[in-house]
Amino acid sequence: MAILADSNTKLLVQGITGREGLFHTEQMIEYGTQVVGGVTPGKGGEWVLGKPVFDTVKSARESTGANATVIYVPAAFSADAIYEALDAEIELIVCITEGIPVRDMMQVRAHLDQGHSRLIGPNCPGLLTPGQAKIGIMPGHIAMPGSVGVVSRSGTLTYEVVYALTQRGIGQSTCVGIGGDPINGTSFIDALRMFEEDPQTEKVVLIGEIGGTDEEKAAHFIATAMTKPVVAFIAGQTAPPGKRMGHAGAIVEGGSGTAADKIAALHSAGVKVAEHPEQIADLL
Amino acid sequence: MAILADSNTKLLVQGITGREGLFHTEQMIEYGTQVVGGVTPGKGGEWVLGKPVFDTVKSARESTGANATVIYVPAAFSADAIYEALDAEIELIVCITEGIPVRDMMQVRAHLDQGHSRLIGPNCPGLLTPGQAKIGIMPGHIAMPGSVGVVSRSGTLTYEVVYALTQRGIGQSTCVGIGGDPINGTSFIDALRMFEEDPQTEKVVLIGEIGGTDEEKAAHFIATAMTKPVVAFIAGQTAPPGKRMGHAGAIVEGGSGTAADKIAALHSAGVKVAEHPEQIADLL
Amino acid sequence: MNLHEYQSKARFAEYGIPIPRGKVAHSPQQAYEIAKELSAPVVIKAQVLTGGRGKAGGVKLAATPEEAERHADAILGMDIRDHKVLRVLVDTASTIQKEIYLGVTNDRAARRPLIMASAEGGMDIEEVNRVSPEKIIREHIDPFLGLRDYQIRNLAYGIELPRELWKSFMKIAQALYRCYVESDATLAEINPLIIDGEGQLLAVDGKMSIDDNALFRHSDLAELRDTSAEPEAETHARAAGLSYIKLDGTIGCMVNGAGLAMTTMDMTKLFGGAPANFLDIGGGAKAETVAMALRIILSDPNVKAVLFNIFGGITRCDEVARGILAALAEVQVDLPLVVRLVGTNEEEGRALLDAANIPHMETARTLAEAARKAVEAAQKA
Amino acid sequence: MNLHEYQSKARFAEYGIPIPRGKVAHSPQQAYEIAKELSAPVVIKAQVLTGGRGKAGGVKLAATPEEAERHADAILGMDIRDHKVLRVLVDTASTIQKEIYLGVTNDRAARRPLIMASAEGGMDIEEVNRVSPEKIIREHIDPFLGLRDYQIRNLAYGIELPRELWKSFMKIAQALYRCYVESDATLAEINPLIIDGEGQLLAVDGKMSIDDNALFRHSDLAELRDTSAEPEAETHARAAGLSYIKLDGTIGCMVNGAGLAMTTMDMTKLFGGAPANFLDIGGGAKAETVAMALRIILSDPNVKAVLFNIFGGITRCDEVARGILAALAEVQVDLPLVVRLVGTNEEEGRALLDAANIPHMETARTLAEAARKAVEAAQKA
Repeated sequence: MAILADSNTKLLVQGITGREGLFHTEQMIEYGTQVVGGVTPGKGGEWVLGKPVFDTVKSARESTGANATVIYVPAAFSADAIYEALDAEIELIVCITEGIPVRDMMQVRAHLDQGHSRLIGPNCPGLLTPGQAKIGIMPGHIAMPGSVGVVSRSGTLTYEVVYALTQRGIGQSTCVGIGGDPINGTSFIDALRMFEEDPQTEKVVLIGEIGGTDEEKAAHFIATAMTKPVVAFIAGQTAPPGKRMGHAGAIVEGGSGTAADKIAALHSAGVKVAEHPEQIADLL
Repeated sequence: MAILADSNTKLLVQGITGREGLFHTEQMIEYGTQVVGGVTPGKGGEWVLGKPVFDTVKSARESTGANATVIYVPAAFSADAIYEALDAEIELIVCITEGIPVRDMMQVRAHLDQGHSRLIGPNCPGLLTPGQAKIGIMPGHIAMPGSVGVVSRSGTLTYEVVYALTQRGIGQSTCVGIGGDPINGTSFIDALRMFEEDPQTEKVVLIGEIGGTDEEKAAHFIATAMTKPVVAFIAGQTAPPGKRMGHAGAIVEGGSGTAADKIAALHSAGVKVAEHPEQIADLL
Repeated sequence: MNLHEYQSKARFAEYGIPIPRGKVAHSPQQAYEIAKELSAPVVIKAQVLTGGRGKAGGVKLAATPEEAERHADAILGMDIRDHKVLRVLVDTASTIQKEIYLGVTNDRAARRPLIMASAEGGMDIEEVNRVSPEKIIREHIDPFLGLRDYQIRNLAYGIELPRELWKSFMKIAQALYRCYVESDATLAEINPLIIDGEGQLLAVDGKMSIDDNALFRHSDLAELRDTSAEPEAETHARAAGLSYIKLDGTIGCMVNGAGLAMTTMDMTKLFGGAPANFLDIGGGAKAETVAMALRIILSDPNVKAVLFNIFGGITRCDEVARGILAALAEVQVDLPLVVRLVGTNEEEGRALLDAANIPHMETARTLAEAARKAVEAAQKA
Repeated sequence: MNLHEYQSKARFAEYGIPIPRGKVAHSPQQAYEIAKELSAPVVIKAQVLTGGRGKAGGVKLAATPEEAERHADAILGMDIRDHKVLRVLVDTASTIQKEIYLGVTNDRAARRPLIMASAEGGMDIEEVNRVSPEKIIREHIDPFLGLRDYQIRNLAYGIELPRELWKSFMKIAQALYRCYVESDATLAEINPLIIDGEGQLLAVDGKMSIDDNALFRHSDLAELRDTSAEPEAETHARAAGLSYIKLDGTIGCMVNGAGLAMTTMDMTKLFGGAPANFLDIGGGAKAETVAMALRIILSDPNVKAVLFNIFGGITRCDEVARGILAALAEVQVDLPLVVRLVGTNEEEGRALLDAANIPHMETARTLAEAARKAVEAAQKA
């Protein structure tokens, strides 16, 4: 089962002929992901890595029956790429791109809320259902199939945690990076709800960081709507206020979004919070 | 019962201190409508016709508990007035104003579809539940309580029909003018659905006119989803193509929107279509 | 409100859409001068607010200024579907490799703008839609998101536009949409958008319609209205705030309310006559408004009888009757009049009219009766 | 990116928001000249990208040009919360009847812009929010509808703004919102917006923050960045495409990925040390990038040890190790180094590093081990 993607997912790659797109498409195919084609305006009709390239998402969907897409296009064009995927009614849209203006994302999100597609990201590593599908840029070989769901705002920190789980023989159902931007498509709650409903997932690891209140909302959700145990880790306890810590969304502003607040909220929701990532496996 | 409004409806008047607003507020109060206040920015704190005036719909709603509003403000400010009512979560918004640009209405309608309020109009006479509430500009004394629902894109043509029914002793549940603009808040189908569900209504009169395809859609709805008999009349059989017949929405364009098409669609849905308004009572 | 080709194209050009070099001429001499200035083969195009000018001989190619002058002389003054040609556009002639259609319009049923493109340019798009609708590529535009680049790519892909033109097609489509939005247009179309001899896109013909309800925020556009293109009476009516449309029949109609006015017209037809006009005098029936409306109706020489159909609602019928009588005292009417008053106090209103003993005036109770009487009166006259 | 008061107000003025007459001075002499030119009492205001300048003595009233010069002399060169004052704004002094707050910001939780007004202007809005949140009137803005006039009336009503000022308040609020949108700002605030001696609204102080991710479409704004206001190393890091933030501790951190970088900082604290910086070197670990990052870390004299924490994912750890070794061949490092490589081929990577025998370099397996070693090394140094 897992969530969001599995071996039946038919994936398009928007920006397949770009440097990043091409590199990661190769990695995704190698992992066994069912990549059915790519989209690069102006390059329709070409083939790369044995996959057909289309000019538009609409024509790509019509030809391939794709039900998911991953976006590797420059920030200036990402909102348009998301709208195009939404308009073509692609069910799962994963946007890897970092650096999309927050104004664009406010509009994307407002528009998204009117439709039926799910957006993961932007500014995220994508997702990985071990042994079945890898959508995005996560290193595939660090994960193994199992029953722990992982959801995170981070990239390498997620890999670190997943790798540590795998090293300890703890497999994962799906690992989802929801992205480090202040406004994104999928929240912790959205992912937790999916894990809660997924029969394969037995426990969940939540990796948060400073900025915003998504972790606090997740804590409330866990306390009120989840039956499966959750272990959390929050990064950025030593981050100074008012500074963006790499991620556009990782900032303590106006006293809000501190790691301490998030940890307290999770604690009071009965969530075990690890002091450092290496503790996570112990707490599971 | 009736639909949309009754003696419990608490009505605000947006633009209450304007010439039109003031005149019709007096008429509505005289009819017995429960007018609870008005809104004119900059005149909050004043009283007119014994009703308090507020600066904003929000403050008016908080003070009066209004659940309906009628808008008599100039076309240039009408979209804003509708948004203000929507934002204040007024359930029923009746916009009388004629001449709102269609671009404004495309946006209003797209926004409206995300919320839970109902808009009647614009460019409409409003609605009348005989003996209970009159919202808008319909002459109240031409109607009488009864079981025939009337829905129309027109103003005086509706009055003519309602008056003729009353003269024949046929009372009305509610008379609704949905307005003569190409894009409005409530369609024939919306009104038909409400009449179908309203226990007081036994039969329905639908008064259409050239332009658009709302009557054709209504015909389909009647054929597939209505149990109550509907009698229709369509105005504009002699209207030349490409000319707007008074109403912004009354125009045959590109061969679409002719009276003949509408009558044919209604006929094939089993609807009796009157040759002239005076026949309607006979066909009921 | 419709704009002429030359007005539409000038506006398109302001948004960066490439159009042929050209100017408007009001006389054959001007056409000669312009052709000379352009120093290239030109096309002389009648500027009329109607279709079918090509078939009517209103578009002609000229190789020399002299030929331009001759053609302009032939076209100016022509009558094309009841529209007199008062101006011609003298445009540099273009070599046409391919004709494309590109237009933005309001899709009423979808309640949003619609952009359409077709490889079958140069033809009437409604005709293309009738014959081969699959040849029109359509994209609905979210009024909040606006036209997105990917939608234009969908069009370019759908009409199989050569790749090397996608970039300029995107610019043109975005410009056209901005022009449409910022003009509160209900239609903005380029037909044809050609691929010219140099392989470039060029808007050789254009058309815009503006939302009359939005003219209050576009004084520049309101000034472009060509009143010479419409019946004089319609111009007068608009100035007086009346909604009037001239028709071909003999029965002048004066009605309050658009729906009732259409119904009144229909009724004259139902009883064997034909309406001379649509006229909505609006709420109530003030003497001043009735008088103005009467003058407008009577300015049509075809009118043989006048039918009043007034619903007295909030304004009572007796007051309406007084208004009509006051107007008749101001305007001399020699034609038969049929007046039907309905609504509140209709008996009192009718009694007032009957008592006034206006020559040639009859009153009626029902619309059917009124229509029958008006038709009869017109036939007798 | 934050703008100075004078930059924000200049931008506000472009949108039609009334601001006091004034100019920026870089020297006491300039302040004298400006005050003379304004020929009115002036206020001398330190231009620093931090709050609290009033309490620090960075804002002073001057009745004469001589006084302006003296105050400017005192303020220029001041150190306000670690920010050196390099410029002062010399503004015409205003009589203040009332101070209002008006600001637009991104509400992250609501995912849309938020406009706020308060009758308690002149104070830090976060302080007002803490003490009496009911004194802030809030309106969320639909990103597609934009700020609607009725919302501004809700604000004016809520802060009990005198009626006669509603119209100019509407203009100012609309201008502020447009400025916010068109600048891709994350904050645009006027605090205070005063009612002056003549009863007019005037924006006497202003602040803007711009979305760094949107600077690619605002070259004019990008040029306004005041690099003199930030640590030099941050400027260099930005130019190199690295994300670097200087902190107060002694352990330099070099990490790939923002979340992992924060975690690494946190770990040094957990083991009794303190991070000298946040530094995300991004994907992989190319020699060139590592070298640049090392130079930036070493430019901080507080750094006593450097901790590398690199996750080898798609880039394998052995490749990463080679990158680090190549960088260390380029940059001379005398401080103790602790390197932790984790992920694919971590054993091979660590073996390569161990074999290289770099002086002062230790490797570690776990993050806990790495952090402990770095803290110990820094304490010994």
